[in-house]
Amino acid sequence: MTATRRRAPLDTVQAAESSAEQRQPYAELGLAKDEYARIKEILGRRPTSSELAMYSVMWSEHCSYKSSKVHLKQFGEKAPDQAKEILLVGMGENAGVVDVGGGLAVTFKIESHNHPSYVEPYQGAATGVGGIVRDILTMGARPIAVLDSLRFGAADARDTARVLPGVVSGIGGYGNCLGLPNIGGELVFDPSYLANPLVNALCVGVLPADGIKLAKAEGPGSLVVLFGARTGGDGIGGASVLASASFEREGERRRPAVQVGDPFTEKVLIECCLEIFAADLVTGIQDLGAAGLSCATTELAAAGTGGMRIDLDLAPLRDETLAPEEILMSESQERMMAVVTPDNLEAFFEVCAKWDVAATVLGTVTDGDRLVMSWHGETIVDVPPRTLAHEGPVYRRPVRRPYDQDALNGEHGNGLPRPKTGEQLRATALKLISSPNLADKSWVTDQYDRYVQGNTVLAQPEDAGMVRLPGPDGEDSDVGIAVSVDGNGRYCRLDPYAGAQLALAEAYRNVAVTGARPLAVTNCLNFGSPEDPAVMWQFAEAVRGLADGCQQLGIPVTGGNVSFYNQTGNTAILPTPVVGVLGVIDDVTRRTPMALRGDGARLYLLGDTRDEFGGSEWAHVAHGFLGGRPPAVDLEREKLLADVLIDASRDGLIDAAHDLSDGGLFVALAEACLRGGSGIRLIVPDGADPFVFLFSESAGRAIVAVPRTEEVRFTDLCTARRLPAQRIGVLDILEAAVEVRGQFRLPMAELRVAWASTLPALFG
Amino acid sequence: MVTFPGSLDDRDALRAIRLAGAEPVALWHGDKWLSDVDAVVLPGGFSYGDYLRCGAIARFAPAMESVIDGARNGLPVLGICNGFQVLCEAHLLPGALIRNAERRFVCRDQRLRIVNADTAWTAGYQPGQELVIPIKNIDGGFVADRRTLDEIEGEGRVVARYLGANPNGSYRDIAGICNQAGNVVGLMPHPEHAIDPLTGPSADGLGFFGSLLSKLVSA
Amino acid sequence: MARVVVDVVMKPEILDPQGQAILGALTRLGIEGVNSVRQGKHFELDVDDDLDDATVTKLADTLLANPVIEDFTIHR
Amino acid sequence: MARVVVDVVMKPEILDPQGQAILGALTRLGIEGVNSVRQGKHFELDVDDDLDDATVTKLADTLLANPVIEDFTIHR
Ligand SMILES: Nc1ncnc2c1ncn2[C@@H]1O[C@H](COP(=O)(O)OP(=O)(O)O)[C@@H](O)[C@H]1O
Ligand SMILES: [Mg+2]
Repeated sequence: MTATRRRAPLDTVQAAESSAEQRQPYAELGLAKDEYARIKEILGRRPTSSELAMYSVMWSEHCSYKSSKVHLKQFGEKAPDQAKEILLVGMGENAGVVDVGGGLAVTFKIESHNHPSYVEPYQGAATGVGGIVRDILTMGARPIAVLDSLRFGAADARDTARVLPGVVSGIGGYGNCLGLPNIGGELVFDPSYLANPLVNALCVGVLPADGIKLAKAEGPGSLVVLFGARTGGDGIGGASVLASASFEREGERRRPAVQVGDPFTEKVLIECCLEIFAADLVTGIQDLGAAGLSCATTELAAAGTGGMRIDLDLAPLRDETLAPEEILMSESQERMMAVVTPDNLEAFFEVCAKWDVAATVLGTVTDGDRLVMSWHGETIVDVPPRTLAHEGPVYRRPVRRPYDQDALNGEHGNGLPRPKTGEQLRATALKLISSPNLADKSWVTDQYDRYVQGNTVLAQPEDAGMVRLPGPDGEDSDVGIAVSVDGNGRYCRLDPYAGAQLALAEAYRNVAVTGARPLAVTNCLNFGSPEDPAVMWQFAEAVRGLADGCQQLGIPVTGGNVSFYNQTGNTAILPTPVVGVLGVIDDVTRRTPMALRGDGARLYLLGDTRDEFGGSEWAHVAHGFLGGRPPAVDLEREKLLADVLIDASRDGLIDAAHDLSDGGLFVALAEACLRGGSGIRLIVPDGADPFVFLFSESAGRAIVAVPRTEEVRFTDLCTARRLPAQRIGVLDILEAAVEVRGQFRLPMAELRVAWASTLPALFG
Repeated sequence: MVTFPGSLDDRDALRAIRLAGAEPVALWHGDKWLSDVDAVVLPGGFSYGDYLRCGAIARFAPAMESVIDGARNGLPVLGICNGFQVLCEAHLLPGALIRNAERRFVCRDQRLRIVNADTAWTAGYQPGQELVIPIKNIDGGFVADRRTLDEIEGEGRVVARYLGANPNGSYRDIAGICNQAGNVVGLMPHPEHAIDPLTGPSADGLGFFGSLLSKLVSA
Repeated sequence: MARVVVDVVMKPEILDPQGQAILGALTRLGIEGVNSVRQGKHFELDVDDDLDDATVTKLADTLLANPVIEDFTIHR
Repeated sequence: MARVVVDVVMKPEILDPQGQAILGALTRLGIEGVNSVRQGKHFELDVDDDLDDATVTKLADTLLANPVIEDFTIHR
């Protein structure tokens, strides 16, 4: 930005050759000394300031994955065999593409916009949605749903009152205006996120299996077209400063211009692109996200023929004073770059005109392997694009188990006072159900349109969101997809390997509970500074856990995103891998909702309940305690549970199902009862400790409501599959209360007030 | 069914019209049309982003000239959400729609009561009938000066009212109104999202599209 | 080139949720001495010098403001 | 009682989608001679005469404008 004030003379390749020794601000741009040296070596001269700008953003942590690459490899290496069958496009593209049969494919991906959302909550979150939607669009898909995974500081902290409402209205403001149903997400409060809120947005798109578009510039002579919004000073240095260096250190010093989103422009851009795809008018396409034009041109060229010529001065500007370096770094939103053969150009421009979308030919694909850019006739960039896009620096950062890890795992907290009497259990139940992490989230979710597009079968607060897919003819089909995102920072702090698998298991379970078969995974890895060996250990363990888990569950990782430097001073956030699982259901009318309704239906608890409170919501709420070990992971059991849930839903053996997670059985029950309006009479099984029975967070469990008429068939199914199934109660419409036989009774009305009042009281 | 840039619920409205048994015709904001359509739906969404005022810009679309002419000559016109806003901006309906009292977007399953069951779009309902239909808007507060409000109510031009908590601060709980002739109806809630229990809270919304059909057929 | 400013405010009889909200926030912040707040829109137009007032008024009256609920003032 | 007016506009380097949309509409409406439009907020406050400028500024800076992306001017 400074350059707009003190306008430096144009730095050309020619000048660079003649002034080898000129000092350059590589450090300010976040480049290390040896990285700068390597750039010189690659170019055989010092970079021009434009080239330096490009290398600095493309080699930033955010775009190059230099600290995470060596770990992320595992997702490919450990990919299960199923990957080959279902993945049309794997990791490495803008988003992975999954074959869902019937000539249809689905693409989905999650991405973070954490730091920008802290600086300017509304715009930060809004442009986060805009960015991931363009990633999905770029694959050739129509975006059909979004989910948002949010983490903030303590619910009653002052800054949370600034950040949360802004983030939520930003996500709603942008997503609603695009006409994308929001079908799920997460809302978590923990002090560790106070100055580092996590805003992860997931988008799902659908496309014809043979209509996949890729980000590559092939065929010399083809034209490179920039279309959509004009380029302004938005988020200059955003990628390099906001995302590649600790926000505190850099951000205060030179806070980059905030990016402002224009959802209307994006909406017409989407319709425009889909029309262009349908008419098959592009050979390659790339969205402009982090690192804007630098990223789009180098990635397109690197993935294609290799050569490209760009007249940068042709780029339409919003701010005429921008220097080429700034144009290359600008993160102005709602822009796309397409590669179009000359004979398609006219048709391409016609579609753009119909949608009032500005389009400009910036250059051409060339032979050879150099990306050359000129500014009013003078050459300012001449680089091998692969060195920016693919051959960035790779670090194997030191990892070290945190010093306090053993101590942390040692304090199992078995000594924490537990509720004993019915009265105490009742108080605990109310305290949990009204705690910010477990309370009713509709203050947030009512700000999101979940109906638009008319295909939403399930949405918040269901375990997973489900949307119906269009048939080949464009009419409504019976096929649907289900998606869930989950993470648990506390579990991961106690054991990042197990924690990542627990997040995976929960998302997987949430999808299966609806009757959909889990197929594929996306993930967003939110961690502290990779330069801290303890954080890097958490990262390495989490990735290993996730990769192993996906292999065992047979669902490949299709893509994702890494967000480092989520820390204040030396204190990192809880390690927070957020996992998104996508599943498919052949007949959406067979979906299983969570609401307990059917009077007289039998309530069954599936899975095993152990005394597991490490990292639990109870320890957090009742004692502000974090220690011990997270619940045990048993992925074989998760598979078995999923199979039973899916078959039972297909065969119509169950009316409702809800997975057990934070807060355990009682919270799951309360949610399902409040959703359906039916009360329940609950029996604590003989020999079971009521407290453990009600509040333990053992994984691999779900509750299901079985109609009287199907009870035998259902129990036979569970016995045959060797899945523990325990009858724990009967639905009772007239009861209008959750009654735990012999312990306590909670009228629905009282429960609802406790559950629904928390967020409105906090945020108005 | 007219699509503006930024229209969102247009496909959904087409689906509803089809389900009700009519033949949907997609119209483009840029075209005046002479083709003989029997009725027009202005869908929900954020036409032109609605940054200025909802519907303020869409109102000037060429297609609107045809809608305005048609409406004056008795063509049944239903404006849903953003469509309602456009109809007010075009002065086919009185009053205006402003930012919700809570100043937040609200998406909810809303209870409604049909007040006027004589319009082209509500004839299929009983007066006083209760419906559950999704509402989703950020500028859904219906306002007008007292004189206008009294007039609308006096002439029985309130088509539907909110029941229970008023979701957006609309004066006198007004959810929908019509013009004097009853052929132009503006509605804040989204009947096109209550046409099938699979994807909506109910099928209560079908009546809006069905009403018209029976009227047209009998006519 | 001339700068024209158009300010648009809600008619007094229409209550203004945004203004109300700000007033509420003020009280919560303990800021005294503000008795009413109304929020309107502020437009800054760069126009050719020869653009006549009639056109500007038409523009304000038909596009920038909705006369049904809003009043506007033009500063040129 | 005194009337204080606060006008809030986007910082010049920041995108103003509202203004863009209006400009687009003008072109479609065939209104010539308007070269740029920026849309901001306009606040009218009725305050006690003894309310000091510092308070008004604080109020504008914290409540009425978002200093990260907006500038404001106070007319008293
Ligand atoms: N945690 C992860 N797991 C799997 N793939 C990842 C992960 N993080 C990034 N990737 C993949 O690396 C590629 C580049 O990531 P990203 O920069 O987020 O894509 P984009 O540039 O389109 O935003 C993408 O294909 C993304 O899916
Ligand atoms: Mg991308």
